[in-house]
Amino acid sequence: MTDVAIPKTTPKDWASDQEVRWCPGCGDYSILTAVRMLMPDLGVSPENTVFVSGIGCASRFPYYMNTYGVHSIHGRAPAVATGLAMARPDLDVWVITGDGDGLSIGGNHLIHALRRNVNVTILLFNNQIYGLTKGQYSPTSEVGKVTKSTPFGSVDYPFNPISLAIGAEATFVARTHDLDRQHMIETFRRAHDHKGAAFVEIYQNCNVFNDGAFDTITTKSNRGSMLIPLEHGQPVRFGEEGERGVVLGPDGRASIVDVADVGEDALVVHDETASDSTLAFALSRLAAGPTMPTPVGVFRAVERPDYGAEVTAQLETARQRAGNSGDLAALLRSGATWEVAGR
Amino acid sequence: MTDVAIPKTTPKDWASDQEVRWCPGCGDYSILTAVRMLMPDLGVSPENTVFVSGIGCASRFPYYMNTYGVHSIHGRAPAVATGLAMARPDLDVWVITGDGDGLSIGGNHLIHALRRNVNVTILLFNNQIYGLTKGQYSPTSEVGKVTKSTPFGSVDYPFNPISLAIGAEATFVARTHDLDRQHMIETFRRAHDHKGAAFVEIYQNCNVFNDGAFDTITTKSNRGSMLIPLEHGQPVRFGEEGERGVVLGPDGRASIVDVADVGEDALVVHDETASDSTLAFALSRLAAGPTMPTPVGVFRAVERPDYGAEVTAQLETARQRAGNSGDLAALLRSGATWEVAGR
Amino acid sequence: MTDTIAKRESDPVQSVPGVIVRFAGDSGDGMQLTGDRFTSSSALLGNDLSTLPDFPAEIRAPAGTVHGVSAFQVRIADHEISTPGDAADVLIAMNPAALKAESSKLPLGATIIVNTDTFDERNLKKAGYATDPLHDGSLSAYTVYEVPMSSITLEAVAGLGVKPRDADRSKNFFALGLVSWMYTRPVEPILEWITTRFGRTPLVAASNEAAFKAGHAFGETAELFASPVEIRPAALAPGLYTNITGNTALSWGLIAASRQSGLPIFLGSYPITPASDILHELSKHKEYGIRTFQAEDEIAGITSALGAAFGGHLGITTTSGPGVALKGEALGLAVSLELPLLVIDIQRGGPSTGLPTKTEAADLLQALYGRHGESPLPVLAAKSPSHCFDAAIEAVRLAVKYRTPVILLSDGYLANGAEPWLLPDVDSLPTIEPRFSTSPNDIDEEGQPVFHPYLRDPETLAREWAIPGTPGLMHRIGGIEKEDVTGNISYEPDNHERMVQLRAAKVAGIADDIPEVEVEGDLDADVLVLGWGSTWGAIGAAVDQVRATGGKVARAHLVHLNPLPRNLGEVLKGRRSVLIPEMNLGQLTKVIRAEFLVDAQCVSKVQGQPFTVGELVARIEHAIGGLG
Amino acid sequence: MTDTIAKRESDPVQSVPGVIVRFAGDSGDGMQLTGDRFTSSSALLGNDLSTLPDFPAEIRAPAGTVHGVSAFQVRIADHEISTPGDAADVLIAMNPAALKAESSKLPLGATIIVNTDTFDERNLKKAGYATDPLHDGSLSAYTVYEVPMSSITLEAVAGLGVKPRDADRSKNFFALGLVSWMYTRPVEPILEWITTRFGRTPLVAASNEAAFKAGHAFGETAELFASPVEIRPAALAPGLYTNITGNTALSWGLIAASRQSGLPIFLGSYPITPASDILHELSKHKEYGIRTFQAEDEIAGITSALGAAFGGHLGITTTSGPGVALKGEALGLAVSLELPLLVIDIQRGGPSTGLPTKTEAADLLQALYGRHGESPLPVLAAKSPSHCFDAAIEAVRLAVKYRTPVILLSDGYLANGAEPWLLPDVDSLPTIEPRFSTSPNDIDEEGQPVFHPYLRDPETLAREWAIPGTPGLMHRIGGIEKEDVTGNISYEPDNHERMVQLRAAKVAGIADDIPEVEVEGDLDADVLVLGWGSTWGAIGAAVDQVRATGGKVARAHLVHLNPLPRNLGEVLKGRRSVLIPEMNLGQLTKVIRAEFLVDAQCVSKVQGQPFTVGELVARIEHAIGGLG
Ligand SMILES: Cc1ncc(C[n+]2csc(CCOP(=O)(O)OP(=O)(O)O)c2C)c(N)n1
Ligand SMILES: Cc1ncc(C[n+]2csc(CCOP(=O)(O)OP(=O)(O)O)c2C)c(N)n1
Ligand code: SF4
Ligand code: SF4
Ligand SMILES: [Mg+2]
Ligand SMILES: [Mg+2]
Repeated sequence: MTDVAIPKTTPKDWASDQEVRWCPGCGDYSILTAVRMLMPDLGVSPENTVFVSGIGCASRFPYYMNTYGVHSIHGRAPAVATGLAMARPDLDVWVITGDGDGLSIGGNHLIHALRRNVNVTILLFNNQIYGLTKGQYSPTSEVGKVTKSTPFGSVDYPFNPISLAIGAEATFVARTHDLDRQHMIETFRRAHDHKGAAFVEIYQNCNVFNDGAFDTITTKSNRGSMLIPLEHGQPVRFGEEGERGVVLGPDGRASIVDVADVGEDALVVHDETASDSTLAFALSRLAAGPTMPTPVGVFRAVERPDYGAEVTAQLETARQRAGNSGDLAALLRSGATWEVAGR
Repeated sequence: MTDVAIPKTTPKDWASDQEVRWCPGCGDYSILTAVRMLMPDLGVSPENTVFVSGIGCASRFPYYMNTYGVHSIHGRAPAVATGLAMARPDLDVWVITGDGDGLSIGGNHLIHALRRNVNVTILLFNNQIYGLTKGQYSPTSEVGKVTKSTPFGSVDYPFNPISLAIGAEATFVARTHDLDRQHMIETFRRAHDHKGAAFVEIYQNCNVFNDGAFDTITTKSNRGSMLIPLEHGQPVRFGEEGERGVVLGPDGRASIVDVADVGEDALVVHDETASDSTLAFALSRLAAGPTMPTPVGVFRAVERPDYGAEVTAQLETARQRAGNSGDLAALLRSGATWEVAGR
Repeated sequence: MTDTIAKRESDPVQSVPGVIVRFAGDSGDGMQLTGDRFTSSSALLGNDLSTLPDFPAEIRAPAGTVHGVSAFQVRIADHEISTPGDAADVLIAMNPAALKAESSKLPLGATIIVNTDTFDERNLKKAGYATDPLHDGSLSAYTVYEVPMSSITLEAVAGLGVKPRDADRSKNFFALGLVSWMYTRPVEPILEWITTRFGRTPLVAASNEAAFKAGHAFGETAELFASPVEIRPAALAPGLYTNITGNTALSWGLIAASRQSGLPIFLGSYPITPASDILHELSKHKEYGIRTFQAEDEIAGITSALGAAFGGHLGITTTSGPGVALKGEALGLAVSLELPLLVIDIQRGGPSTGLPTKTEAADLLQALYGRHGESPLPVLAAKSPSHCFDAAIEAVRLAVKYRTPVILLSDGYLANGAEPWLLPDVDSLPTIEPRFSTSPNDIDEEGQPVFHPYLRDPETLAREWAIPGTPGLMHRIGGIEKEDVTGNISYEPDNHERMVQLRAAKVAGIADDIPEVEVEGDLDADVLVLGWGSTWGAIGAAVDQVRATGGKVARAHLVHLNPLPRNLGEVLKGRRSVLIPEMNLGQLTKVIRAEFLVDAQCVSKVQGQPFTVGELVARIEHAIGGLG
Repeated sequence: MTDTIAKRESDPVQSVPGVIVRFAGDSGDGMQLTGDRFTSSSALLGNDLSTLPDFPAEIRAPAGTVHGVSAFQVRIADHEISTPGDAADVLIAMNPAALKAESSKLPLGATIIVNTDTFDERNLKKAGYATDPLHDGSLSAYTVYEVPMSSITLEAVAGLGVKPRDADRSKNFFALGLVSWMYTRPVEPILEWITTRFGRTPLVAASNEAAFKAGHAFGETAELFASPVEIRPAALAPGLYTNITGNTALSWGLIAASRQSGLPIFLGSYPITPASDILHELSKHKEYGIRTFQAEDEIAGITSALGAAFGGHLGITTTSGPGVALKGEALGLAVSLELPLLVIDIQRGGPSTGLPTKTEAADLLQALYGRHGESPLPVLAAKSPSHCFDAAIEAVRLAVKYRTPVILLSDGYLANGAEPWLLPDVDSLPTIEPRFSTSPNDIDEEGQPVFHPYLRDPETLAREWAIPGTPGLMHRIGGIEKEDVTGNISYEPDNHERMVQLRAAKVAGIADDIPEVEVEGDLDADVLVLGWGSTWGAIGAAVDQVRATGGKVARAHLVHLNPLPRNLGEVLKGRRSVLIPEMNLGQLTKVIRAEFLVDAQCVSKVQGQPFTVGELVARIEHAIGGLG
C-alpha cells in the first residue's frame, strides 16, 4: 500500500462486468455482496487488489470482482497467492476457496501458507459439500452424510477448520456465516487488516446439494441461542438474554453453562491476542458441527512477522551488504578465473 | 489379526538380509533397533506386517525389516497405507516418514489419514532437516536456520507436529526420541496397539546435516531437567527430583512452575483419554522447539471407529441387505430391460 | 423390470424410420432428465438409439442466458444407428435462449416447438434477440409450433395445492408428454417412473404427472400437430437389452472383471467431471465387495489404489485429464513396482480446466508419455457407450496378467451418451487369473529357497506377485531401480539398462496377446480411415454413407493404442491416403507416423463436440477425390 | 581471484597432451571434493577439462561396500576436449571396494594407485574379493602403485593433536597431494583453499594441509613413480575463463536473463537431486533481487512461480523428472494463462525414483506431451555445462516474448560436470523486453476504452501482459477456456477450436525466431548424427575421430526441441542413415520420425552413464559401412 490518496469507490466500482453464474439462492451471492460492500471502506484500490481462487463454485468469485484475479486450479490458490504475495508485498491478495478446494486437495498448501504467515486473506466458503461436481461429501461433511459418493453414509470423521488452522500455527482465525452481512463485513475487515495470513471460515449454504446445513444455528430465529459471539476482552456469553456462557474446566476444556449457575466471573474472558493458542483451540472445540452452539467471530489474532516482508527484508539486507544491486560481471568472476592470452 | 498362535520370533527374525545404508552415527539406527526389538513382543507375524514409506533417509527403513514393504514416492506413504489398510484390515500397517516427507510434500495425506483414523501406525522421524537431499531446512526447522537453501537463515515459522496432528483430529499422538530405546519401544507399542491412526513424532539426530539438534533435551545428562514425561492419570511433573511441574492457567495455557511454589495439587493431571483434545493441545504448546522443556510420551489416546473397519462393515451390511454377494447377471438386469425376439 | 414389447393396440399410425429430438432449456429446466426419460421409453419400445447430453459447467447457470442452456439430443430409429445424429429434426426450446443457442444448428425444414410463455421482452433481451424471432420472420425456414407450455402446466396442476413457482418446474414434463404423444411413446412407464422417483415428495410427483398428461392431451386435442407417428422396433440382434451410458457400462465392466479375477475392487478416486459417475455407481454396489474411497486428491486416489493392489486387490482410480496430469509420478511408481493398476481417464475439453462438461480426446499423448523416464504402459480406448464394459474387462485382464498399470481412455461423449446394449452372457466372460505366488520361487547363494519378486514368467515377462499375509514370501519393493530378479536396490549401469528394456519388452509383447485390427468396408480401398475411441460411431456411419453413394473406402478402429496390433503396419501399407479423425490436433496421427513412416493425416475437430457424420463424409470424399 | 598463469619455475618436465584421472572411494571419503580441487587447480593452469562426478544416492553409504563407492573422473588436456574421457588413465582407489567397482572399466595398461592400508581381510570380503587382488595377479595388466595412504597420513598429522579417526579423514588430501605432484599441479591454490574452506575448524585445516603436503612429498621422495609430467595450457580462445558446472552456469544464466529483462527472479522450488544446487546457488544471491521460495512440494513450487509471474516477476521452478511429473497440471494452467514461466528439468535416471544421482535424458516426451488436452509449449535442452548459461537466457527470452511456459532440459551429467568457460561480455547479452501493457488496448461495444488480456500481437501471437498495480487494466484470467480477445469464460465450440489453434500456432511460430540448425563435419555425408542435450560433447568427439580416420559423417545438434528449427527437414533429407544417440529408448527419434517421415534410428544407452566416445564411434562406423 502506498501513501498516495486512494480515490473513493463505491461497491459498484468493485463489481466486474461479468454475469454472476451461481444457482439462484446460493449463499455465495451474499458473501459477494458483503465483500463488494466492504472494499470501499478498506482504503485500497482495485488495481492493487488481487483475488486468487482454486476450482469450485466458490472459486468463481474472482470473475465477479473488478480487480485483478486468477482462477487457478483445484486446491492450489494458497500456493499461487503465496508466490504473488511474496513477489509483490505492495498488493492486497485474497484467496477464495471452498471446503473441498481448500481442505481436501488443497489442505497442504493451506496449512503451509498459515504457518509461514504469508500476507493473504483467505476466505473459505464452507458449504460442507462439493457443489461444482454436483454433490459429493467433503472433508467437513458430518459422519453419516448421504451423498452421491456415500449412498450408505460417510464414515469419514470431518476436520474442524478452525482447529486445523490453529494447529497449523495460524495467526488470524475467524468464523462467520452467509446470513449475517454485517458480521461478514466486520470479520472480513479484521481479516484484511491483519498482517500475515488471515483465515476465515464462512458457513455458506449450498441450496442445491446441501440446503439448510447451517439453519440450526444461522437463521435469524436460531442465531441468538446458537451462535456464540467471540469478543476480545469480554466474557464469552450468548443466548437471547446472554443467559449462557462458556467456562474452561481444569483440563482446559471449554463447556457451556448457565450464567446464573456459575456467575459471570466464572466465564472465560476471550483473548484473541493470547500468545499461546490454547484458548482459541479450546473454543474451537465447543461445537463439533453446526448443530451445536457455535462460536463465531475472531478466535485468534496475534502478530508474527509476515513472510513476504521477511523475504523482502533479506533482499534489502543482502543488497546493502553487497554494496551493489547485482553486478552481473562481478558474479561471473566470483569463482577462480584465469586469463588465456591471445595468440 | 487371527486367532492362530503366532510363532515366537526374535529381533533377528525381523531383520531383512539387506545391508543398512545410513550414515555411520545416524539416529535412524537406534530407531530401527527399537522396532526390531519390539516386534517379537507384539504378537504379530512378519507376513502380516507391512512397512510403507515415502522418500528420504528415514524412508529407507522398510528395506531393513523382514516383512512386506513398500518404499513408495515422496510424501505419499500415508495414502498408499490408507489403501492397503482399507483393503486389508487383517494386516498391521506401519508408515515410516520424515519431517520433509510427512510434513512438507506429504502433509495433506498425513492430516487426512489422521482425521479418518485409518488403522496405521505412523512413525515420523523428525530430524528437522532434509537428509537425503543433503541438508535443506524442513517444515520443522527453527526460524533463522542456516542451510543450503537458506544461507541467510530461514524465515519460515515451523510446524509443531504434535499440535498439527491434534488439530487434524488425531486419536493417538505421542513423542519420543532416538536416544532412549526403552521409551521408544514403549511408545511404539502403545501406538501399534491403538486401533486407528497412531502418530508418533520421533526426535532423530541427523549427525551429518543437523548434528545435535536435540542434544539440549535428549542427552542422558539433560533429559532429567528438559524432558517432561507424560503419564496418564498423573500430575505432570519433571526435573531430576520431580521439582518442576505444569499448571494450566485460566486461559487454558500450560506453563511450567516449581512444584514447591504451587503445591502438587495445583499441577495438571494428564488425561490422554480426554474426549476434548484441548489438554493434549495445551501440553503440545509447552515447547516451541527442542531447546525448551519438552513433553514426551503419549499426549492423546482416544477411541474412535477405525476407518478400514467401518468401510468393511458397510460392505458386510450391504451383502446382508442384498442377500447375495454380488450376482453379476442381476446387476446387468437392474435397469429397465427389453427383449428383442429372434427373427 | 423386463418388458417384452407387445404390439400396441391403437389406431394404425404412420411409421417413420427414425427421428432426432433435441430438448433445450435452462440448466434448471430439467432437460437432461426429460431427454433421459424419452430415451428410456423409446428403448422399451425396442428402438435403436443414441444420445448426446450437452450442458454447461455451472450447476444452474443464470436463467435465460445463452451460455446457461442445457440440451439433450436423442436419436431413435427402427434400424441400427451409431451416432446421435448430426442435427435435430425436432427442437424443443423452452425459452428464447434455448432457441438462440440451438436454432442455427438445425437443418432447414426442421420442426421447432417453443414455450411461448417465456418469450417476453426480458428473456428475449437476455438471449440477445433484438426482435422476437417468433414474429420477425427469421424462422420462416422451419415449422414452428408455439405452445404456451408454462401456462397450460399451471392450469393442469391447479387444484393440487402446488405453489405457482413449483408448478412451473413441471413444464418439462409437459414437453415430455407432448413429444411422447407425437412419437407414440408408451405412457405407463413414464408415469411409473414419476411415482418411484418422486415418491418422497408426493406433491411434486402429482404435479409432474399432471403436466405430463396435459402435454400428451395437448398433442391429441390441440389439432396443431400432424398425426402422431411411430418408430418401429429396430431389427437388433435377439436377446435382452438395457439402455446404458458409457460410465455405467464401464462401472459394470469393472465389477465383471472383479468377478472374473476374484480380486475385490478398491477404487481410490477424487470426484471430477465427467468421471464422477463411476465413483457414484461403484459406491452403490458394496454387496459386490467393492471398496470405494473418496480420496483427498487425485494423488491419494491412485496411491491408495496402488496400496490396495499391493494387498492383492483390484486397484482402480478414475479421473479426467487434470487428474491424470496429477497422477503421473505415481503412475511411474506403478510401472516400477510392476503391480496391476487401472487408471481410467474420462477425457474432457482441455487444456487446464478447459471445458469440463464437453467432450474431447486430447489425452492420448499424455497417457502414452506423461511420465518421466522410460515408463511404458498399455493404453486402451473404448469406442462406444456399451463397449466401455468390454474395454474395462480387457484393461483389467492386461493389468493383472502383465502386472502393469493400464490406462483406459473414454470421453465425455461416451460417458454420458447412451445406447441399447445386448446383455452379455456372464458365464462366457473371460477368466482372469491373478496367479499369486504362494511359495519360494528361487534358490539363494546358499541353496536356500527364497522368494524373488522380480523373477519373471519367461513368456509374458510378468513378475511374481506375492501378497502380504503369505508366509515366507516377505519382500520389499520400491521406486528405486531394482536388481533384476531379486528386486533389491541396484544402481548398477547394466542392470538398469536391462530393467528398462525388460519393462519395455513386457509391454511391447502384449501385442501377441491382443486381436489384430479388423479392416471393414472396401478392404483394398486407396483410402483408409483409422479411428480410435468415441469416433467409432461417426466414422462407421460416414463410411457407410460414402460407400452407399459409390465411394470406395476402408476403415479400421483401434481399441489397443499401446501396444498397437501386430498387423497394423500391414493394414496401412500401400494406401494412398490414411485419414485419422481425432478430437485433438493429431495425437494418434503422430504415433502412427512415427511407428510406420506412413503419411497419415489427421482430421481434427476440437470443439468440445463429437464429429458429425457429415463432417467426416466430406473429408472422406475429399480424400477419395485425391484431394486429401 | 584472477590469476594469470605464469610459467612455473621448475625443472623442465616431460609434457603429455592430457590425462584422465579417476578418484574412487567410500561416499564418506571426500572423493568429490578431491576431484573438484584437482580440477580447479588444473583450470588455473589453463588446461581444457571436463569432469564426471559419479556417486550413489545414499549420503554416506556403508563404508567398504561396492555400492557405496563414490567416484570423480576428470580429464585435463592441452587441447580442446568435450568429454571427460571414456576411461581413466589413472585410478586412485582408496579401498578394495573402489578397486572392485572401477578396475573393470579401466583400459589395459592403466595406472592404479591403491591405499594399501585398507586392504585387510574384512574390507576385501566386503568388496566381494575372495583373494587379495594386489597379490593374486589379477591386476597384472595394469601398473599398480601400492601406497599406505592412511598410515602416512596418520604420521604426517601426528603432533597436531588430531584424534586418529579424524586424522584418517585427511587421507583424500594425501591422495590429492600425490596426484598433484604427478601432474605438476600448483600447490598454493590448494593450500589457500584449505585455509578458507576449513577456517572455522583450524585443526581440520591443519590436518588436511599436512596430509596434502605429505602426499606431495611422497611423490617426490618415494622414487616409486616415474618423473612428474606436465600438461600444458590448452590453446583456448583468448579471454577470461572460469571453471563452471552446468548447474552454476544455469543459475547465472537465469540471473543474467533477469538483468536483461528487468524482471526480478522468483524461484519456487522443492529440493530434488540433481536440481537442488540451482536453488542453493540462487538463494545465495539475494543482492540481485532474487526471491527463492523452498515450497512445500513441487506443485507449490510451480504455482507460486506462476503467481509471481502474474505479478510481473520472472517465475521459475527447478526440479527433476519426478517433479515435472507432478507439475503437469499446473503447466497446463500456465499454457492456458499464457504467462511467462520457466520450468527447469535436470533429468536423472527413471522411471520413478530410479537412479537419483545418475544421468539420463528420458524426460523429453514428458516435456513435450506430459499434460492433458492440447497444451503445447517450447522445449529446449542445454548441450554442455557452460551452455546452460546461454540456454537459460534463450529459454527466458522465449517465455517472456511469447507469454508461455518453457521447459528447459538439462541432466545430471551436465549439472555436476564442469568445464572451463570463456566469460561472455555481459553488455553483449540479448535484451529481453517484457512489454507490460499500461493502458487500454481495445474499445468495447459502447465505444469505451477497455483492456482485453487476450488481444494478441499479430506477429508473435503473444497476448497482452498487464500486471497488478496497473490502474484501469484490472482483469481476471483462469484455466477455463477463454473467449478469444476478451479472455472471458467461453464454452462456445468454435471459440474453443480457435483458441486451441492459436495456442498451437503461437508456439509453432517460434520456429521463425530461432536459429536454423547447423550441420558440421562432412556436410553432404550419407550418415548424419543428430543429437540433443548432453550428448553434444561425445558426439562431437566421435565424429571428429571417425573423420580423422577417413570416415564421412555429418552432425547436427538441436537446442530447440519444440518447435524444431525450420531447416531441419532439409538437413535430414536424402541421408542414407540418420542416427540419434539418446540416453533413453528413442524419444527424439519418435518425434523426428513422426515429423519428417525419415527412418531415423536411435542409438540408445540407458545406464545412468553418459555415452563414451568409443561407443558412438563404433555405431557411426557401422552406419557408414551401411550396416545401421
Ligand atoms: C484436479 C482437479 N480435480 C478435481 C476437479 C473437480 N472439482 C471441481 S470443484 C471440486 C470440488 C468443489 O468443492 P468445494 O471446494 O467445496 O467448492 P464448492 O463447489 O462447494 O463451492 C472438484 C472435486 C478439478 N476441477 N480439478
Ligand atoms: C517428488 C519428489 N520430490 C523431491 C524429491 C527429493 N527428496 C528426496 S527425500 C527429500 C526430503 C527428505 O527429507 P525428510 O523427509 O525429512 O527425510 P530425511 O532424509 O531427513 O530422513 C526430498 C526433497 C523426491 N525424491 N521426489
Ligand atoms: S451448487 Fe450449491 S454452492 Fe454451487 S452455485 Fe449452486 S447452490 Fe451455490
Ligand atoms: S544424512 Fe542424516 S538422516 Fe540421512 S542417513 Fe545420514 S545422518 Fe541419517
Ligand atoms: Mg464446498
Ligand atoms: Mg528429515
